Amino acid sequence: MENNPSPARAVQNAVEMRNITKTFGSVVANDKVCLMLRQGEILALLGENGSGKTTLMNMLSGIYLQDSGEILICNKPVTIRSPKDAYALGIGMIHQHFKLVDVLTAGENIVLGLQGKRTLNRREINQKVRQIAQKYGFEIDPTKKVYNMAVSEKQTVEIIKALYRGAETLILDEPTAVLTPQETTKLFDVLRMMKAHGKSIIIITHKLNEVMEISDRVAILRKGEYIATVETAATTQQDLTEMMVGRRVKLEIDRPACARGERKLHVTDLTCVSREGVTKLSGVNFDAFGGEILGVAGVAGSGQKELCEAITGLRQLAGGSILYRYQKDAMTIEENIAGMRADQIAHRGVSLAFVPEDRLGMGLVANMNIVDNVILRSYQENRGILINRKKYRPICEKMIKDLDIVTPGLTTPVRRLSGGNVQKVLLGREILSLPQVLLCAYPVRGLDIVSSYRIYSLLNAEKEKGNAVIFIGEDLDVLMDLCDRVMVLCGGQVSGIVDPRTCTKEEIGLMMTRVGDGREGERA
Amino acid sequence: SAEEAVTLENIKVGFIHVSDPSDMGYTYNHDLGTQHMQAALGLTDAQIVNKFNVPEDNACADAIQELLDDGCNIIFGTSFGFENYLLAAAAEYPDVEFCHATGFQAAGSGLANMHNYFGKIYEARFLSGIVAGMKSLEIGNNVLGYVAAMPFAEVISGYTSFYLGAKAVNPDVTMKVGYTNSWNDPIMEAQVAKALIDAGAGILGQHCDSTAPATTAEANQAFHVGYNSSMIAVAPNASLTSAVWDWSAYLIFAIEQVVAGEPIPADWAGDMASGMCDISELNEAIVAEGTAELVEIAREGILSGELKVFAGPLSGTGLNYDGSVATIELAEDEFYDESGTQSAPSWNYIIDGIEIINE
Amino acid sequence: MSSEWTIFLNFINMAVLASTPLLLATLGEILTEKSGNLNLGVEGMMFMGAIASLGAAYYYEKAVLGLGGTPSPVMATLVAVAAAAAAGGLGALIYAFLVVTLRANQNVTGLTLTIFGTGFANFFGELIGKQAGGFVQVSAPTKAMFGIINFGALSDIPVLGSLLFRYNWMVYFGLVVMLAMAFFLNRSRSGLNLRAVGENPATADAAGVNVTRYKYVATITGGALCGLGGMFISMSSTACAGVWVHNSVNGYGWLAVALVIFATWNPSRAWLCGLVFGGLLVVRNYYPIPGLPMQIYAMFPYIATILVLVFASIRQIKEHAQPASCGMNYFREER
Amino acid sequence: MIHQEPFVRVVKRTAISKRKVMLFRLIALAGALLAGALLVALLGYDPIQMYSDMVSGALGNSLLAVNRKGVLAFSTSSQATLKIATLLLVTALGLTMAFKMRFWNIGGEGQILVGAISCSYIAIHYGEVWPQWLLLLVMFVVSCIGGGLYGLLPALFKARWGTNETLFTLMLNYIAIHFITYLQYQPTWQIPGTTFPKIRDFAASTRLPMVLGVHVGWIIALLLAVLVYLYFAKTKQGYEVSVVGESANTARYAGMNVSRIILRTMFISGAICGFAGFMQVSGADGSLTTDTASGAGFTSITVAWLSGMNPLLMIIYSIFIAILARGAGRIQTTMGIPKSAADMLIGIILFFMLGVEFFINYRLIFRAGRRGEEAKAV
Ligand SMILES: Nc1ncnc2c1ncn2[C@@H]1O[C@H](COP(=O)(O)OP(=O)(O)OP(=O)(O)O)[C@@H](O)[C@H]1O
Ligand SMILES: Nc1ncnc2c1ncn2[C@@H]1O[C@H](COP(=O)(O)OP(=O)(O)OP(=O)(O)O)[C@@H](O)[C@H]1O
Ligand SMILES: [Mg+2]
Ligand SMILES: [Mg+2]
Repeated sequence: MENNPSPARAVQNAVEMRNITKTFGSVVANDKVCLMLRQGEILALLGENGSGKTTLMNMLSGIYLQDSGEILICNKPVTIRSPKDAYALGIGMIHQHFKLVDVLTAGENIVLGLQGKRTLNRREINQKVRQIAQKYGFEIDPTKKVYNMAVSEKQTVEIIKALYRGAETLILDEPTAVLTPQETTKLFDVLRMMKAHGKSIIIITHKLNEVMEISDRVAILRKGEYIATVETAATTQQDLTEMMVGRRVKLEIDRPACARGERKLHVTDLTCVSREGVTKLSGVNFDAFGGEILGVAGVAGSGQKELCEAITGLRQLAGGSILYRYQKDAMTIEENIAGMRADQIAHRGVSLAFVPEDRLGMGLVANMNIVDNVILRSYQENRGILINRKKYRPICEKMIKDLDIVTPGLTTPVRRLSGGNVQKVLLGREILSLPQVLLCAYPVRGLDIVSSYRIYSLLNAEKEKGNAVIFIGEDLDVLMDLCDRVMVLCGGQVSGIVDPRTCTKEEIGLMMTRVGDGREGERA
Repeated sequence: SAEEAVTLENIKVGFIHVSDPSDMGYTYNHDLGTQHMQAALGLTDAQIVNKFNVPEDNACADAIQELLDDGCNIIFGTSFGFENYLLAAAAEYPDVEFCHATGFQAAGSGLANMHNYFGKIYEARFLSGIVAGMKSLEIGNNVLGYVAAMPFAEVISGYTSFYLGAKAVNPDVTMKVGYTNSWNDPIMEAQVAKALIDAGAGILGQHCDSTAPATTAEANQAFHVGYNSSMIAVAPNASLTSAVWDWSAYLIFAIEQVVAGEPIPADWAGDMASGMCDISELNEAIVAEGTAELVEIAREGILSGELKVFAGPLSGTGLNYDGSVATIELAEDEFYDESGTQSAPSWNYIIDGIEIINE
Repeated sequence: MSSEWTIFLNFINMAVLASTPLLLATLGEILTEKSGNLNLGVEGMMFMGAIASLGAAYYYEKAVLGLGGTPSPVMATLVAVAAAAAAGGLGALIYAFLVVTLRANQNVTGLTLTIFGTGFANFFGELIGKQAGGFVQVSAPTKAMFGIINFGALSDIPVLGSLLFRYNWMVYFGLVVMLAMAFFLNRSRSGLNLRAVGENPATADAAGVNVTRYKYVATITGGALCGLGGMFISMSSTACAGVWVHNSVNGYGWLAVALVIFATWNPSRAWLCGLVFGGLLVVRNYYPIPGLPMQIYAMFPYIATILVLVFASIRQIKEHAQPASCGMNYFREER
Repeated sequence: MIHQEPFVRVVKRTAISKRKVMLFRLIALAGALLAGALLVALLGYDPIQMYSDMVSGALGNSLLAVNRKGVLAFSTSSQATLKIATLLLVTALGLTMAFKMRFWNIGGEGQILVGAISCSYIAIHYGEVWPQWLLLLVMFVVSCIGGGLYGLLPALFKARWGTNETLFTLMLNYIAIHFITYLQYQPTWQIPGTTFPKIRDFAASTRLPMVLGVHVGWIIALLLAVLVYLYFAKTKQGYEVSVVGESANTARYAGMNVSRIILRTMFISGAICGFAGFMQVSGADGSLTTDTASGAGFTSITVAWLSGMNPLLMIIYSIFIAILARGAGRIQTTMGIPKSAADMLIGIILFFMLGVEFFINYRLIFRAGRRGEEAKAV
């Protein structure tokens, strides 16, 4: 019953999805989406955050079931009710968040859920795993436990898992987000090799250069709707962007001119070591000034998270100092906050605001309403043992109005809000605390273009008030257009701090992959 | 309401038990007494209200209250821990009779409607000890074992009289005692019984509720003397006899007193003469030869008063109520009259020849 | 043989017997937790197994006698085993339905199962007893089926004979279950799948494992084992010996839950640790420690369990920890 | 390889009205009572008589009446019910403190007992010596401290090493029970004049005063329910507990000292349970036994959970469970139904209540229903 298409046959569609609709409550994640994957091609799936890419692929891999629409595999209509069905149809998916069992070995993870002899012959399995690895040029130790593995190793296990099951169609959801450029190059080599072996591949990525590099065709989704599929060779990054967003995007972001104010933050030799003993940040030096936006660029996992946590007292330091200058009672105080816990920093009255990357898991309490979330950072200010929600009601109402937050009411739990509105609540609250330094990690991730611009203008407003803004971003274009200076991180070190007005994207890209020597690139 | 005379037709009798008859031990036996009493007096089922599995805490007060609400004229509480709750109720409801087994506070309480009852079970135990002693001579094993619930007077008095009975016929006999720490924990009872057999005991006695010591003896080719009721049915090849109660003796007596409008004594200790305690039929197939005759002689002696159970010369050590060490020394012609002052057991001394294995 | 030796062998003998009901229930709970279900209803399921086995054997004998036949002790035993497994399994089925299908809170459901099972057993124990005219018990030949097996010459071999051949059949059964489960979890495909379900159901699901089915089967099988553990208590000659005793399980189920931790979710260690627990339960009858009150003694299994729990959490040994998803329900579309 | 689409799909509800929730729960309750009725009917008893006897047994003919001493008091039946309900309510309130923090404290039983042991120590050693007001005050304080420290112990390990609290607190229950058994053998704790292993009754001066025939604890319990409600609705600490419960990460981010909050909350949780122990020995029982907690630590978990951690709803649920427990004593007397029927019935009711939550949170869509217009909810 296997649908093993022979390469000899005429070009046929490995996968065809027709008019797929999927809703989550009131969210229409996919609205009559059509998608076609040809035999032996690499198709890139492109779309803004939340446009429904993952959802669509999850229906192909049996995680979700569509509300309506049809899926055809090799031109035959099928119903995929579970991942098991998907595997039987030759579809394997490598999820954005890996699906591996930590306490099992690579080999065990690979054969998980497979039919076969009742007893496990581990030697035989490991042998076969090594064979597959050899065929496609992977490196893998089948007896290694997953919890001992680095991300790229885990990804390898995921891919072999799919191949082991005889997957003819492979889906990779943002596989490069967690990889270094070298690892990405290696992955792409493997993908090309697989294509050469006749496999069909769908790859989701936000990085347009990767799309241009690896794919044969590109399918575009926008807000859950299918827009088009184009030949990669016949398109440009600009065209793709336009299809993704839906209109000609004014790709220029305001950068109001401001006089540089006083030095708010003076970070020297900041070093962080993870629990496992891995150095996550080493010798980081930089200053943040009032009246400017300092951008932080870098490949994911270059130490951005650790930097934020170190500055805000959420992570123990292995060394270095963080001098923080602030006004208190009409006095200017400069204090070393390194080594203080978040609660101690808060008790100091340090007005440092932080918009974390993980909005609902860290910045906000998902199950609480807007009022309860807004008081999160300032409930201590009220004297006595009672909490004063009443006082915050009008403040919240004003915030909702000022920032155009769409919500059924003040009592709605924030988890019910859409991603953009969640972010506005979070940023709005942080701005309410009148910070002198505002630290934002990926503040526009998951936001549509309109919301993103709203956020940019809020950040600009802070800058114009004379506060220092630190903006950690992933999109280089945004960083270059919005920021006054850009600090580039690579492997936990600062490879340079540059003026985006005078340097090129390529230069920054290069710095992201290569450690410079500290301040060398400083051209501000 | 106008006081209506209490008659056998309208009397309502309440019982509070700490477990239920499924223990096959104390409560089962007490409930048998209830059934005999019911048959003897011709009461209807509706005239008898049983409260089973009542813990010895405030739930007891609630149970008493329920019985009172139900219109009981006389209430029997069968476990030691009920006494204070019964006393409190007796003070509040002077026209209801409260009878408490194993307790000791009625006489001193000054309440006319509060009564203690128990029996000279040590006499029966003594007889059962003779049966065990004879068997020990026959099998040539001078070590007895005893599965005991908890270290306090009622239990200590029980195993001492059992031992003295055995010693009367086999002067070389010794006894090992293992405690279970609970009235009714069959698993623990079986474990202790097995440990006693492992420690060399050939015959087991018991003062705990379940039949586990009997079945353990049976399973390990040992012999057994039971308590509360005959256990020959559960261990036909092991159980020799049991020291048993017939609580109906007191139940009938107390209820007839109420109906007749006569007072019930504050403290009542039943004996073999009144039929309250005795040993059950002997397991003829396995008891040693001549046992029945010796038991008969001893019974005569006890009934005539010539034979005393706790007779000197006897010396033992025990704990005073305050935890300090107490000793007793009985000379050749002295004896300890356990039921002399109160029905509740009071012998609280460990004598020579008895060894505790797990204290 | 010296008497010290004899005492020691007798002690080991009793420790093995005392550990067996715990072992069966512990293995059941390990299997259950391996599927990600923390079923705190062990006590309840043991109670249900205890009364069901006794009740079924009793009614079987009664029925055969009523028809004028002689009840076969072997049949009575089989009936008891089937009833114990079925009753424990039924309790687990209720749990699994609520937790897996209806996504109810695992802790609360497990506790409820304990309340229910305890009530169920004591209710029917008292009721059947009343109908039987006092108490329920099975016939002597059936009781003998749950007694110590006489292996003849084998049992008489010095040392080895009393070490290996002086138990009832459930001891050997427990050993077989332990070996089978160790093999199942470590060497079989389904065992691997089950472990994955308990560790990370989303992953198992994505790998094509039927998470719901695994959870149901493991939980119900586990419940059946707990039921058999309960049967040991009501039927074995070293416990209630075929007589119903009110509240007979009396905390053994919770001891088994503790033992699961103590054994770090490993069947063969469960057997060893079960022996330690069993030893702790009976040791004071063989080796009294002067001056140590027996009530303090009784706390040891619980204190030991806490120490293991704390030690494991400090060391953070992944392989010795509770299955990662244990206590949480899985719903594919939830994220 | 064409599959049928699954027969039924489960979809999360977006919103459901309070009225509908109530309705669902009432249906579940009715279903449970029906199942219980069916069971007893199968066994040959009259279910209607059983339920009516239970209610009358638990509440009496009139709730309040002038008793034979000429004072207004709760009827004798309802006194017992109220005592059970008080214990359940206070314990549930204590446990709620922990549960709000997602700390699975199933050690209520142990915390009640340690609270009870602590104040029993005072009652037994100073019962005849100190004046009543001092006794009660000291007993109250030590019971809270005792229970609180017993709750603090697992919290310490949880905060420091993430030690599993469910199993830790569970084990502590048994240690506390065995400690009471130990005390039963201590001569100073025993009844004077006996060596019987039972702890003596307390002096009258150590007993809580009565209000309407029941110890004053029932009024304190009601006040406590309001206090706990206010604690979570109005105070900073209550807010902190909720935040830590929702996400420790967020709490840390917000500058809360998470360890301190875990410790503080578990101390309060244990202290309230310890206070329940004080009420039980000083108010209800007048002595300490291994049955002092009598499973309340476990039953209260279900009370807290059924009420959705709402302290005011807990009042209703604890009375409801108390009626069942108490009513079972009555049917034993009147109908000869074993008292354990109560546990079985409580179990059945809880099973239904647990099950109905699913239908409150999700709806089912059947295959046939999806054919025509949009999803049909069930
Ligand atoms: N399990 C779910 N429950 C509720 N809503 C969901 C669920 N999964 C996805 N959504 C919603 O569906 C929409 C599409 O989400 P999806 O994850 O498919 O987007 P995406 O295109 O993969 O985005 P990204 O680029 O961030 O990965 C989102 O708005 C999200 O809110
Ligand atoms: N289970 C859910 N229920 C309701 N809304 C959800 C759920 N999961 C996600 N969302 C909403 O969907 C938005 C987008 O989710 P999604 O996971 O696709 O994007 P993301 O997390 O921003 O991107 P990335 O996956 O790249 O980090 C979230 O911000 C959230 O508001
Ligand atoms: Mg996403
Ligand atoms: Mg995605």
